[in-house]
This record gives sequence, structure tokens and C-alpha cells, in this order.
Amino acid sequence: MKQYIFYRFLQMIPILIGTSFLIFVLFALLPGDYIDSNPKLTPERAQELRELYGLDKPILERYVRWFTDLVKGDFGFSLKYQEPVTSLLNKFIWNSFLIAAVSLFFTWTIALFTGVISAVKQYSWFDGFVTLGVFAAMSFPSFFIGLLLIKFFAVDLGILPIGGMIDTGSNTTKLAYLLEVSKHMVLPVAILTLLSVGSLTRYFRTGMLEVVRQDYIRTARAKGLKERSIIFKHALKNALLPAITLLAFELPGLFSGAIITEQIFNWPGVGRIQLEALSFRDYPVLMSFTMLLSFLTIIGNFLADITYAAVDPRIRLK
Amino acid sequence: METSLVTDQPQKDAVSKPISLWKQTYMRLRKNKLAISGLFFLLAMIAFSFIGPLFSPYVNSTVNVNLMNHPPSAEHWLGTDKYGRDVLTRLMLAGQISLTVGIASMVLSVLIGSVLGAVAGFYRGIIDQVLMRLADILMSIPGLPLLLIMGAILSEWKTPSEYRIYIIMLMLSLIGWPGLARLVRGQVLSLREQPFIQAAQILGLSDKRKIFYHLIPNIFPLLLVVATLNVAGAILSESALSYLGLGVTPPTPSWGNMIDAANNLVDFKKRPWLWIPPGAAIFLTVISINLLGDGLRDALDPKMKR
Amino acid sequence: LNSSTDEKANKETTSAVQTADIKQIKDQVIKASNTGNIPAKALERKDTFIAGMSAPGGVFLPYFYDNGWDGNATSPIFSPLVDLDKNGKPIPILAKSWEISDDQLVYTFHLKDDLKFSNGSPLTADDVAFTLTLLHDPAYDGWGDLAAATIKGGKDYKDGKAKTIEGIKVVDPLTIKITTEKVNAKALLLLGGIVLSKDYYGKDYTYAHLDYLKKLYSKPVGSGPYKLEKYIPGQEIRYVANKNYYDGPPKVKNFIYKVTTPETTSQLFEAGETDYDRFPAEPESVEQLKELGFANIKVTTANSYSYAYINNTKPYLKDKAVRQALIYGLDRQKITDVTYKGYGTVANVPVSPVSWAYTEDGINKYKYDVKKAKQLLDEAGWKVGKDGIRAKGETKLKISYLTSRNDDDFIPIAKENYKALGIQFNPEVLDFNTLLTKLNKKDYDLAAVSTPMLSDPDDAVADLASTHPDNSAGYSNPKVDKLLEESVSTTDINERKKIYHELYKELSDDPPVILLNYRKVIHANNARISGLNPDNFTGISSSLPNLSIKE
Amino acid sequence: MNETLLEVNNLKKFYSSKSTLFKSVNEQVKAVDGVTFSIKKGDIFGLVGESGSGKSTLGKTILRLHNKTSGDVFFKGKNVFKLSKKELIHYRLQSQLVFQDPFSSLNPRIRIGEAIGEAMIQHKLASRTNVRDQVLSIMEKCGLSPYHIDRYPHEFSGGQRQRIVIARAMALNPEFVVTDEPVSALDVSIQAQIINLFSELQEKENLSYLFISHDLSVVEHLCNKVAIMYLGNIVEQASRDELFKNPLHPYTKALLSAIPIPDPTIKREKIILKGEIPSPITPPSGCKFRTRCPIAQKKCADIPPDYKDVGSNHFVACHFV
Amino acid sequence: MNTPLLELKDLHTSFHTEEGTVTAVNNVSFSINPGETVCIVGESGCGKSVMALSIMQLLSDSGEITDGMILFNGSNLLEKTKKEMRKIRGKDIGMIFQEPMTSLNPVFTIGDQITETLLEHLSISKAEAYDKAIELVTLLGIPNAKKIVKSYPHELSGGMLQRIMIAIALGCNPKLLIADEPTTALDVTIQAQILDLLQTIKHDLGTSILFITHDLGVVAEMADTVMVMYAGKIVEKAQVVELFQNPKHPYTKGLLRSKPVIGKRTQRLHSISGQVPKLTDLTESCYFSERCEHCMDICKTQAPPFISENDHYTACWLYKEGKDQ
Ligand SMILES: Nc1ncnc2c1ncn2[C@@H]1O[C@H](COP(=O)(O)OP(=O)(O)OP(=O)(O)O)[C@@H](O)[C@H]1O
Ligand SMILES: Nc1ncnc2c1ncn2[C@@H]1O[C@H](COP(=O)(O)OP(=O)(O)OP(=O)(O)O)[C@@H](O)[C@H]1O
Ligand SMILES: [Mg+2]
Ligand SMILES: [Mg+2]
Repeated sequence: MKQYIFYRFLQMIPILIGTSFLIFVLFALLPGDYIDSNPKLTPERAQELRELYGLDKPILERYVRWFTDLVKGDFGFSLKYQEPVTSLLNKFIWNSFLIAAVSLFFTWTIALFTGVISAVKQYSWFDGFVTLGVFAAMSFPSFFIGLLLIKFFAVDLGILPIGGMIDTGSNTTKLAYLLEVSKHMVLPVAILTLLSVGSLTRYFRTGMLEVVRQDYIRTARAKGLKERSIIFKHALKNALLPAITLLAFELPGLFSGAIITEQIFNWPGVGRIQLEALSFRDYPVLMSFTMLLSFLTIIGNFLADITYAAVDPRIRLK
Repeated sequence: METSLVTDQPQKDAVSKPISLWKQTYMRLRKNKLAISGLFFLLAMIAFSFIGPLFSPYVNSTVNVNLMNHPPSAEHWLGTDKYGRDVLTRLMLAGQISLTVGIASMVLSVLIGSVLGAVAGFYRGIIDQVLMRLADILMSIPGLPLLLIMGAILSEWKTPSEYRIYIIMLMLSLIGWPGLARLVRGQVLSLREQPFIQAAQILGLSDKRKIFYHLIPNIFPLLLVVATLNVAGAILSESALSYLGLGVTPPTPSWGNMIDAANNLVDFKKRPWLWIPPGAAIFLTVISINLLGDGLRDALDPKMKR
Repeated sequence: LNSSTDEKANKETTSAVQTADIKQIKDQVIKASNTGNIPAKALERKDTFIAGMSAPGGVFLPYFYDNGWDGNATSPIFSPLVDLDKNGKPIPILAKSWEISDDQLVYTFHLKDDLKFSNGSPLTADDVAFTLTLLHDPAYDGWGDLAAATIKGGKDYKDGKAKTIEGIKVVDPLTIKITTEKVNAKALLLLGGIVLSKDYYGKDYTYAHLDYLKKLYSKPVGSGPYKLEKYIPGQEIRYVANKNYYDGPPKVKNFIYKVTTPETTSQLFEAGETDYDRFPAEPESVEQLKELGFANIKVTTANSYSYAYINNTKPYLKDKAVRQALIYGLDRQKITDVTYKGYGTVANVPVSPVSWAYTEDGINKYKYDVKKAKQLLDEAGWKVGKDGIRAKGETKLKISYLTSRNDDDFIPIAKENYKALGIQFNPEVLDFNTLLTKLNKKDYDLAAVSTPMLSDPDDAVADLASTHPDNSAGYSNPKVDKLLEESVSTTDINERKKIYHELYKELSDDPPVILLNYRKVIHANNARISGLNPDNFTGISSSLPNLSIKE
Repeated sequence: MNETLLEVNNLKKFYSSKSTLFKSVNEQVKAVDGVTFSIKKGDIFGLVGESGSGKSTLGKTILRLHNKTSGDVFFKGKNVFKLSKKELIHYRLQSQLVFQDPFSSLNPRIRIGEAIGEAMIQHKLASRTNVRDQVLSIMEKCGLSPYHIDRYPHEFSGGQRQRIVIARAMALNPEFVVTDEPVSALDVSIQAQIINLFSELQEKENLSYLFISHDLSVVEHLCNKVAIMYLGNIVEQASRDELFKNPLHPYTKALLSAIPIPDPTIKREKIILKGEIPSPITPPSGCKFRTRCPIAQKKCADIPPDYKDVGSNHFVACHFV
Repeated sequence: MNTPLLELKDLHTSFHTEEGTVTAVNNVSFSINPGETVCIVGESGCGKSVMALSIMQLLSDSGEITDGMILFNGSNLLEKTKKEMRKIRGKDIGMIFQEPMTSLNPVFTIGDQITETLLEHLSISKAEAYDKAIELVTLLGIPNAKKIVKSYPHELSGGMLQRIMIAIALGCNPKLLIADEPTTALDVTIQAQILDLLQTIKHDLGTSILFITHDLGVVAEMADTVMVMYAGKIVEKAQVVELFQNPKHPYTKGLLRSKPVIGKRTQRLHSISGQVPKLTDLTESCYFSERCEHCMDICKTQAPPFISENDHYTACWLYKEGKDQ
């Protein structure tokens, strides 16, 4: 096992380098560059700036430069935001992480319970209700559901803030600050949860449906175990195995920022940065951010593989 | 005296012709009311989209400022949009694109994902390594820039914009397999340790058969879930794609871009006829595919009570 | 659906020219009808004014920021020597007055007495000189391009051939004299821009090294009415009154720019979270604002216009007649009505009606006229083929249209209009940067654009000069070239007016672009705020020093 | 008639036990620990032994379902572990396995008619059109009713499943079958039917078996050679008559004495084995049986007994014979 | 001894399949006294396991008890609530399943699966439960119990799993043990050991055992009473010695003749010709009639009653007065 992990770990390095090159080329292939995004520039000025930013060099040279800087720990400097990429991302990424992590928690908890109950009570009214809900949520784009929630909770009822992360001009600290932020988090988290809980519920439901018909569930019943422990212990653990893989996939999602949700709720997350960096071709930001996500993806997959092997005893042997 | 007792050779005829899997599935499906209503709705949706326009007087109607945003009326059953076009007619026309895109992309991505995942999990070793590392790379390539590049390339190649959505959906399926493939692979990894796969091995069955007849049917429930989720996803993401010029180009309607057109609060509050119909259409489609899928799963599940 | 509606629908849609029953909305101010409705949340704020804006980038240094919203964010902190009034005429701010020599090459600015930066240090002519020098540094990578002002010796300095800029002379602490090499109508504003503190921003300056400034982006020091208190990325920018403001500190002690998104601006305003914001120009949002009762609403025409580039280098578009036909055959009124529902008018002149240069005298208005369009095309040799598409020899008349918005109202209308003409219209939605790249490469037929806010009429038309390096339309007309040259070669507005009039006539006859429309903008502010008078050139920043909050 | 069909040479199969993320134990389950025997064409080779002694593992390893740890297996003179892909398929056709656990070796989603017939189609032993008839006739031979053909595995009783698995293996007309406890789940009547089928096939088609079973009376009835396995080793091997008449190894003796006799009036004295049952991970030194052996002595702990021929092809591994 | 521990009255269990209703248990009545061992033998597929599952009420979705009563300690199990039933399962009635490989949860260790029952029904600590589990495993003759409790099901051989199943069932010292072919996968020495163990338990604790097996040798050793089932019905029931010495039903006779016995080898084993009737379309008759050497006309039209003669019950027209009808 250790050997496997080590081997798998080593593999990640060339994969990461390969990916970084691929992504670099990809961005280089994008039509237009940062300079193009400003139509006001005169061509001379544009040429001057291109030289200044090194955008006129061949891709390979630029990549090598970027890569050596990266190895030295220099993630570059945002053209658009005029500040080091690390400090830029640092400002926004944790806000995204906050709502993503909280909603991840809710998503999994809710999906787990509804999925399991739906499966156990297949075709009951609860199952039907959940199914309808899941697909209704899936049939409307997120901005729509967002607007709905804002209108209802923030405007009509006035119990939740309309957007943002803090009250305008607020100077709260510590606990009060925490409370304030949590209040602002409610709606975006609800949206994010709503968006992803559906599919996960379906996954759990199917997994459970398979498992509850197995012989060992009958054995568990024969032991006189409580239904709860039969379902949530014996069945769930088997049904969860495939989901472990899904959980590891969520890793990059924690940091990638939810573009639309953040936009609607004016949440100061990294989603907007990402979109702007892309439309202005702010390569340093794009590269660093994408590489961060790639890294997390690859790590996530790696974790998925090893947790899967660790959790499913059947796979370990050979 | 009747000797209807059954012994040695009971109804040899009844047994001699096999009930094909499909026929059996169909027979079981038929008994499942929910699945049948799903099928019915889906067919109705298809008929609505493909045959419906023949009955609409508004198929060729043009932008009409005097009819802007009219609420539902006797002439326009679902009202008109901001160009004064009949929403009902557009809903039908939109269905043609959305249904095709949704279903085609679902079929394609499920096919690719499950086959590659099953192959990786089944063979393990080097094939698995290569496929999974490829998956790693594909998964870490950011979607948005890739789409922009594709858009630029398609525009460079002067591909007619009507076809772009199909090309894009094809490309997306071609690169979008890693998620499903990993899921499938995980399942296959534990399935392949089951004695019945060893049995297939002993019988000298070909790998193709082992994968397609023994492994994949056992992950069918998972595939069905993914498939239904995919349809909804594809229908909605089509409209997201049109922001990048990769979806259908306006004025061609799709359900997704019809909802998106109502992206402000005023439409939201005051003109529900703009967004409820496409949303409901997507909902109905997805739910009916899901009902059908559930029914199919139950029909294919030998242990299901009938 | 019965057949009678069928007929009706057909009748409606086939009648060629539709006079829509959409009322043209005039510029207007609607006063709050019921100040008793002001939300408690707003009333609680006794000394704070909150305005909405889109997301700033956090670079609070004029000339260096890249995000346009940073411009709004810095304008309360920094003041220029000269600014534009609501009619687009230059007025002095930090400058007491200025003189322009008779040859219109030498500018002399006189500063107000006792000017101070917010940190207390005095603002003198040295600071002005420093600012202008800084912008000539070779390492400078911002948008502030002073090239048009052609300060004498500027280029030498940039190339490292001179230690100082010859044309900049500090006469005394309150007077600076700047010599330019070419007459340019826009030079006054370029030279009389925002003044940066030499003490603060020039402390570590060495030639060709500007990186040190990056540390100061987030800590601005200026001479505007407010100074920065705190910036919360993605959320809000907080300001407090600048005690050292030349006109005395503003009455409202705190000012906040709150980041809002189009989805929620109206809710925020309604809930009293913001005191001022801008709203989409359409009847519903005005209705809604009126219903609130506590909103002072101002409807004005924007200082910009939208249009579609025509690629004049394409062989089939070189022909003036084809271009004219494209305009005649396009129901621009319909597009405008659909988009703005009365809050927009068809544009016939490449300048906003709010500009001093605007006139429609003697301009061909290209009223929607299918017959005329067809006739022009016929005459130009484009004959309708069997498939209904016009062709000239082998080439068919197929026109691509690039836009970056998939809800562009141009598309559905142009598609049917052009189809009626026998032109195949192929819309393509692209990401904005890609669109610009294609524009630059002249790889398009038509492309949607809208101008930014225009401070000078020249901003809109300069790139039509055949010599202009950025001539995306590929337009070339010697007469236009000459007029453009003349229009900026004088600083006399009356003189320039005449030239522009001439120019607009020529551009109307030989259209380089399809002008689409002018639009209105809607500003609304909470009635508890008085003194707010947003204008087309500076937005709310010129009102900031004069605001007060009603009890 | 006497050509050697299968030759197993000092075969070893160890399962390397798990080492988890945090602890790396390198334990090996010595499931098959050096086994040598050969089967001649037409032989029914009985393999009896303690449960967990490695019988199934041995069977599966011979059929190349597992990789060996060491040793060799020759089938018709060819080394089974060195077969090319094509030869392997050929080997699969000639040698079959009847699984010990019928249920888990049947794909829950495949109807049994298909399960039995698919390999026939695959190997062109039947065409799609006549496969069903062939399947029906095999099913009938194995005591399955024709109407079972379109049912799913879970709809059968344990014994019925066992018959399905047997039918599936027999469908390919193999020359050699490893049957892993094929009749233990069957009622005696069906059991008799299957055993008769086995011996019929052996007689008519010269089919050879490796017959793994716990039921010594069945072994005695059917097999012509018997080997007794204990903890990964064969401890005794002889022809049937020799072994049942003259068991030499103490374990064999214990086994024979423990056979339940289907007569409630007879109460026999059984040799009840005492002592700790050893684990295949840490087998006892010397003779592996010594911990439970009634006649064990000090010598047994030190020296592993030779596997020696005591005449008339009777092999035994015990110091005291 | 008067009140039976378990009493089945006219039990009917059916499966609903596409082909029709399979009546797997057809009008079965019998009782088990405390401390009694009842062995059931019969054709495979005749409904033994289904009957056992019916008692536990653990039938799969498509199975249903359509009629009858299951009295346990005098109260009808079919009327119990789920919760009451749960308390009986595992504690009062233990069950050993036929398929050990699939009956154990692949993702829990053996130890977890054994202790679970103990923790559920007995008030003991986890550590105690583990000790008890190790004790049980050792009792069943599995070496290295400490290691075994930490391993996963797929790591053990079939025989070992079978013993683990037994350990689970015996954990709470149930009043009734239902053993569905518990020793089938075991070698005779272990089998002997386990049978011995069951006997001990029976004597010491008075446990009743419902023992399903095919091995007539085991029956002979274990049973007090033997029942023979055929096609869902009990066709013969008697004390063990009586049954072996004096089998009445032709099917029982056939079974006894089919068994190979050491030292009495024949060329061919006797086997009953023909096959079990299809359970979906049974008509009123003796279900064995088609295979019976003594088949008479009445056998094909009327089901024989289950009559007793000195506590030896048989359902066969041969032993009915009106056989000449
Ligand atoms: N996949 C595996 N991983 C680890 N150990 C295993 C595995 N399969 C079997 N074993 C171990 O190998 C040994 C031999 O197992 P095997 O199944 O061959 O026994 P057997 O003789 O067939 O027993 P039985 O008669 O009970 O079926 C046992 O100790 C068992 O625990
Ligand atoms: N889920 C099911 N659906 C349909 N029929 C079933 C189902 N389970 C069992 N049966 C049928 O019920 C009958 C009785 O099965 P059962 O498992 O009780 O047999 P058994 O007597 O235990 O046989 P064995 O000794 O072979 O285990 C069989 O004919 C079987 O085909
Ligand atoms: Mg075995
Ligand atoms: Mg059974």
C-alpha cells in the first residue's frame, strides 16, 4: 500500500507538469491577449506593452519563464488587478471556500439522509416528493432560484440580507462579525446546496437501492438489529463506497468559486476574478488559478484512489 | 382424467422460444404505471416539439413591437416575448433543439464514460493507469477557456452556427468522460473481484463479453442516474454555451435560452409566462426521463418485486 | 388556434413599416412623491451616503488602474486641474484658471491658493510636473496615453535621451507652463488631469522603475473631497471626508461605494441599503422606482451611442451603395424600441445628443425603407438568385455579424430584415476579447460595439481616419480624413462645431458604420440625500462635495 | 488410456495478506504450500481436507484463476502458466470449474439459460439458433426443469443453483473439470443423479475430474484416487480402495472415523481431534498436523515428514509409517 | 414439555413471479418442543429455506406469507409489530443462512459482525462483546481467533465463513436455532465438532433446533424428529429411528436408497427418476405422483391427507384406508 501511494505520488509530478504545459498552451491559443482587451490603446502603445509583459515571445519561452518563476515560488503579477497573484487570490479564494465548504457539508448531510430514506421507502410519498424537488431544482438555472430566494427571504420577508458578505459600513468584530457573515451566507449556501444536493441524492438513492436487496442485509435483519443501524450502518457503508470517489472530486470545487451564485448574491468570491481574468486574458492569474485547481483535481483523484482502496476491503488484496 | 400435471417435459413449446430481454423489459415496464406515464410524457414532449409547430400559425411570424411581452391570451396561449413572438410556438421549436441536445449528449457521454471506466477497471494495470492519468489531465483542464478556444476555432473554420452546438456537445462528451469513468471504474474494481467474473473467465468468455454483458449491466442503475442527471444538465448548459456563442445562435430558440432571456427581476416578477413554460418543459422532460429510467432500472433488476 | 387570429397575425407581421406605439421618453427629473416611505435602514444612517457601483479592482491610483470602476472609486479621492461640466465644457477644479497661447501650443495653468493633499502636504506646480513626467516614464504601463498631447521633449524623455521633459516648466509654485508640439483639441484635458503628490508618489522614483508604486495602490493620497478609509474587496469602499479639501470638507462625513450587481440593484435601493444607483433604462424599472415614492429619479441621455462596425475593406462592403442599403433596410427604430422601449432613440450622428457637437442638420436619417434598399442593391449589381439570396457573379451576399451578447436585439430583427432584402445574415456570438481580436484582424462583416463615455466628440470618430492605426472599420475617405485632422487642430469650440457638422454630413452620405441608437440612463437617489446631480461626464463625483443629508 | 492429463509440481500459492495505509504487515497466507500430484486421463481424483486447507485455492490456481507463487502445472504436457493467449482460451475450453459457492458465481442479472449458453456461443459450440435446445438438454441432464431457463439466479434454491453451475461447466464439453464441492448442497436424490452423471461422462467421454468434497462417502463412491489435504499440503494420497481400507495418516484416520452414518441406531466412536487448529499464516514447524495429532512426538515438531511412497502408489507424509 | 416452542399452522408462502404464483411453502404444520431437534430433509427447491425465512419473516420483496400462523412461545409471530419481531430475531431465534459468502457484509470485519448481535441484545460492553466473539470463534474450531475477528469475509474460506455464521447465530443463546445447511461446507472433522457443539448447547441450554440438511448421516446423528418435504409440503414426519427403519412415503424411501454408503458401493446410485413439478401450476393431486412407482389414479386427482399412525405421519394414499377408491 505504502509503495502504491508512493508510486502514485511520483506519478503526479509529471502529470502536473504535463498538465501545466497543456494549460499554458491552451491559454496561449485563446484568441486575443490582455492588450487586445483594451480597444483604446494605439498599436504602438500596444506593442510597447506587449514587450513590457513579454507577450511577444514564443510560447515555449514564455512557458519556461513562467515555470521557472513558479518553481522559485513566484506566481506572477496580475495584469488586470496590478497586484501579486497570490495576494489577489488570497483575498477572494477563502470567501469562496467558506460557502463552498459549508454547502458541501450540508449537501452531503442532506443528500445522505434524503437519498437513504428515498431508497428505503422507494416510491413512497417522501421519495416522490424528493424526486420532484430534485428535478425541479435541476430544471431552472441557478440565477433563477437565486432570484426567487432573494425576493422571498430578503425583500418580501426581509429576514435575510440581499447580498454581500457583511452589512454595508458595518464595523463588527469577533462574534458579532461571525454572526453577520453567517447571516449573509444563508442564501448563497442554500443555493449551492440546492444545486448539488439533487444529483448526490440520486446517487445515494441508487446505491442504497442496490444494497438493501443484498443477502447480508437479510443477515443483519436476522440478527435483530435496529432498522436504523441496518440501513445507516450495514447498507450505507456499502452504498457509500462509490460516493467516496465523488467526495474527492469535490476538492477542487471548494476553491473554484461559484461564478453565478457569487454574482447574484454579490459574494466576494473568486468566481468573478476567474471570469474577469479570462475575459481580459490576465494570464498570470489564469495560470496560477487554473494550476491550483488542476493540482487539487489531481490530488483529489489521488485521494479518491487511496481512500477507495482503504475503505473497500475487497480491493486491497491481490 | 386430466393429466395436466407437470413433470418431465412441461410445455416444451412455451420454453423453446426465449423471451428476449427487451421484450421482457418491455413487459415489465408496461406494468409500471409511473414508467409508462414517463414514457407518455416524453413522447408527448417530442410530439409537441416536432409536430406541434405544424399547427401553429406563428412559426414564421416576425418581430412585432406591438405585441411585446403580452400576457397569455386567446391568440397567444402562453403570451408573447419581448420581440412579440408567440411563446408557445417558440417553446415547441426550442424543444426540437433542447430534446435533441439533451438526449444525444446524454447517450454519448454515458456511452463513452461507462466504456472507458469499465475498461480501465477491468484491465487494471497499464491500461487503467494510462486512462486514469489521462482522466486526471482532462479533469484539470479548465472548461471555460477550452470552450472559448473551440468557439474561436469553429468561427475560424466558418462552421455554420446551426451545427456548432452539436459539434460542441460532441466535443464536450469526448472530453467530459473522466467523471463518470472514474465512478464506473470504482464500481467495476469491486465487481470484478466477484466470483461471477471469475466464472466468466473460466468459461473463456471474451473480454468484450465480460465487460458488456457481465460488468456494465451490473452498474446499470448508476448509469441510469447519471443519464437522467445528464439530460437536465445538457439542456441547461446549452444555454450557458450560447453566452459563449457555442450554443444555438439566436434567434433560434432553445429552452435554456428562453429561460435565460428572462434573467431580470422584472420579468421574473411580472412576466412569469416567459420563464415558467420553458422551465416546466425542462422539468417535465427530465422527470419523465427519470421515471422511465427508474422503471427501466426496476425492470432490469431481477430482484425487483413485480 | 383559430384562423381569425391567424389572419390577424399575418397582417400585423407583414405590414412593412410598423409605427410602434411606444412613447419617446424625454430627459426628465421625477421628484420623490412620498418621502415618508424612506426605509428605516436608510434613515438610520445619519452621516453616510451609499452609492452603488460595479466591482472595482482595488487599484486606487489614477492613470494606473485598469478596471474602469477603479476610476469611479478614485474620483472622490483625487481631483484634476480641469474637468468637464455637465455640458462637456472644461471647467477649472484645482486650477484657478488657464491660458492657451495664440498658436494654441503653450498651456499655462494657475493653481488655486493653499491647495493641500489629504495628508496635509501642499499641492504645487511641482506635483503637476511630476505627474506629467511620470506618465512619460518608459516603464509606465497604464492607459494614460499622453502621446496625443505631444509635450515637447516627451518622447526624448521616454527614449532616455533627456533627463527632463523640455516642454514642462514650473514657473512658480502656483504656475506651470507646458509647451506642446502640435495643436490638439484634447490636450487641455490630457494636461489638466489628476494631480499626484510628488512627495508621496515620487519619493522613491527612479527612471524606468515604477514597481515601487504598486505598494501604494491600496493607500491613495489625493486632493479630492474624500479620502479612503477602508477597502473591502468585492464588498465596498469606505471614504471619510477630507479635511484638507480646498473647498472645505464635504458635509456628509462618510461615503461608501457599495458593490452591487445588476440582479439586485433595485432590491438594495428599495431596502434602503443604497442611496444612489443607476438602473436599466426601461419603463418597468422607472415605474418601480416611482412606486417607491422616496426616489428622486433622473432620466438623461447617455453620453455614448451604439453602432455596428461595417468592414469597409470587404469587397462587397466597399461599395457605398451596399452600406447604404444595409442601413436603409434595417429597421433601427424597431431595434431601439425593443431594446429600450421608449428609453432610446435612433442614432443618426456619431456623437451623443448631449455633446456640444451634436446636430442633425442636413443629415440623411436613413428612414427604414425596404424599397430603397432593394433598389440600391439592384443598382449595385446584386441580383436576387434562385435561392432568394442576392449574388453578383459567383459571390453571394452573405454577411456575418459578430456580437458578444447572445441577447443582442440586433440579431432577430436584422435577420428578418436582411432576409427580406435577399441578404443572408449569419450572427455569431463571441467572447468580447475574441471579438476585438477579430475586429483588429478585420475578420468580420458587421460587429456590434458601443462607445465608452465620450468626453470629446473626437473620441468617437478618430478611428475613422484612414491613417488611424486602429481603423477597425477599414474606412477610407479623404474628405473625412481632412475634416478629422482639422477638427482637433483647434481648441476653439465654435470652430470645431462647424467642422463636425461638415464631417457628420459626409459620414452620413458615405456611412462607415451602422449607427444604431442613443439610450437613456436612469439615476435614482434616495430623497433624503440632496445636492446630488449626476451628470454625463463625471457621474456623481462632481456632486460629492455638495451633498447633504436631510434630517 | 493412461496418459497423464494434469501434472502439478510442487505448486505453491500464497496470498499476501493486507498491509493497510498505516501498518505494513507482510503476512502470507500459505493456502497451497507445495502440492504435487498428477491426474491421468479418465481419473476422478478426489481431494478431501479440512476446510481452509487450500482445496479451492488449489483448484483455482490449477485453472489459472490465480497466479501461482511457485511450482508448475502441466496440462497435456504444456505449462499452464506459460500459455499464450490463444492457448489459454483453448485451455479454458478443455478445463472447467464448478464453483463452490454457486450463488456468487452466477451473475445476478443474467438469466440462467443465457448463463449456460453464452460460452457455447462464444466458443462456437452452438449457434444462436440451436443454443437453446442444447441448453435445455444439458439442464435436463443436470436435473433442472426446462421452465427454469428464463429465471434469474436468485429465484432458485441453493441446490438448484448448484446444478446450474454444474450445467454451465458441462456445457463446454470439457476434458477436465475441477468440481469444488459440487454435490454438498444437493439432496441425496439429486446428488445421486449428478454423481451418476459424472461417472457416466467419465465413462463415455473419458472426462477427468479433480473432485473436491467433504463427503467421504461420495468420494468413495466416485473417485478412483483420493488425496487428503491438510493446511496447504497433501498428507496422504492413494487409490480409493487402498485409502479407505488402509488409511495411514492420523488425520485421514480421524476423517474416516468422523463420517456420519445414516443410521440413527449406530453410534460409533469418533476420533475427536483436540488441540489448537493452526493458522495458515503461521503454520506449525515440522509436521503441520502435530498440534492436533494424537500420536505426535517431539520429532514431529522439528522435522517435516517426507512425503513418501509406502508402496502401491500410496503416498503419505508422516513420521510414523 | 406440553407447550411447543414453535408451532406452524397451515403455513402458506408464495412468491409472485412473472410466470405466476409460486407456492413454495404449501400448508405446512408442525411443532418443535423446547430442547427438540427437528431435521428437515427434502428435494432441493422444495421450500425448506423459504419456510425458515418465513418463520423469521425475512422473505424477499416478492415473497409473501399468504395464510397460516406461526406461534412462538404461544404468540403468533405474524401479528407481531416490526419492533417486537426485531427483538425476537437474533435473540430468541437465531438463524444460520445457507449461503455464507453473500450473507456476510463485505465491508465489516468478522468481529464487528459477531459482536453486533451481542451488543444489540445483551447489555454488555464492547470489549466484553469482543471477548465473547473470540470465544465463540474459538469454540467453533477456527484457529487464531484474534486475527480472524479482524479480518474481512472475503479473506476466509467458505467453511470458515459458515462457522462465523454459526457463531453469530449462537451469540445470544437463542431458544430456537434455525440452521439452514450449516455444515454443508465443512469437512467431517469440523462437522463432527460442530454437531457435537450443537448437541452440547441443546443439552445444556435446552435450545431447540430446526435443522435443514441433505446429509442423512447428519440427520441420523442429530435429529429427534425428522420431516421430509416435497414440493412445499411435508410428506412424512416421524421420530428419527422410526423414519430410518420404517420409511413409508415412496419419496422418503427413494431418498434413503440414494445415499451412497461407504463400503457398499454400487455401479450406479439409485436416484428417483423425473423432476419436481413446476410450483406455479399445481393442481389438486399428490405432487409426487408423477415420479412415484406406486402411483394410483387417486394420486393424480386428490391430495393425500397427512395421517398419523403411532406418531408417524405420512401423506400418501398408500396408507389411507380409502386407497382403493
Ligand atoms: N482472497 C484471499 N485472500 C486471503 N486469503 C485467502 C483468500 N482466499 C482464501 N484465503 C485463505 O486461504 C486459505 C485456503 O482457502 P481455500 O478457500 O482454498 O480453502 P478450502 O480448502 O477451499 O476451504 P473450504 O473447504 O472451507 O472451502 C484459507 O485460510 C483462506 O482463509
Ligand atoms: N425470490 C424468489 N422468487 C421466486 N421463486 C423463488 C424465490 N426464492 C425461492 N423460490 C422458489 O421457491 C422454491 C423453494 O426454495 P427454497 O430456497 O426454500 O428451497 P430449499 O428447499 O431451501 O432448497 P435447497 O435445499 O436447494 O436449498 C424453489 O423452487 C425456488 O425456485
Ligand atoms: Mg473451498
Ligand atoms: Mg435452501
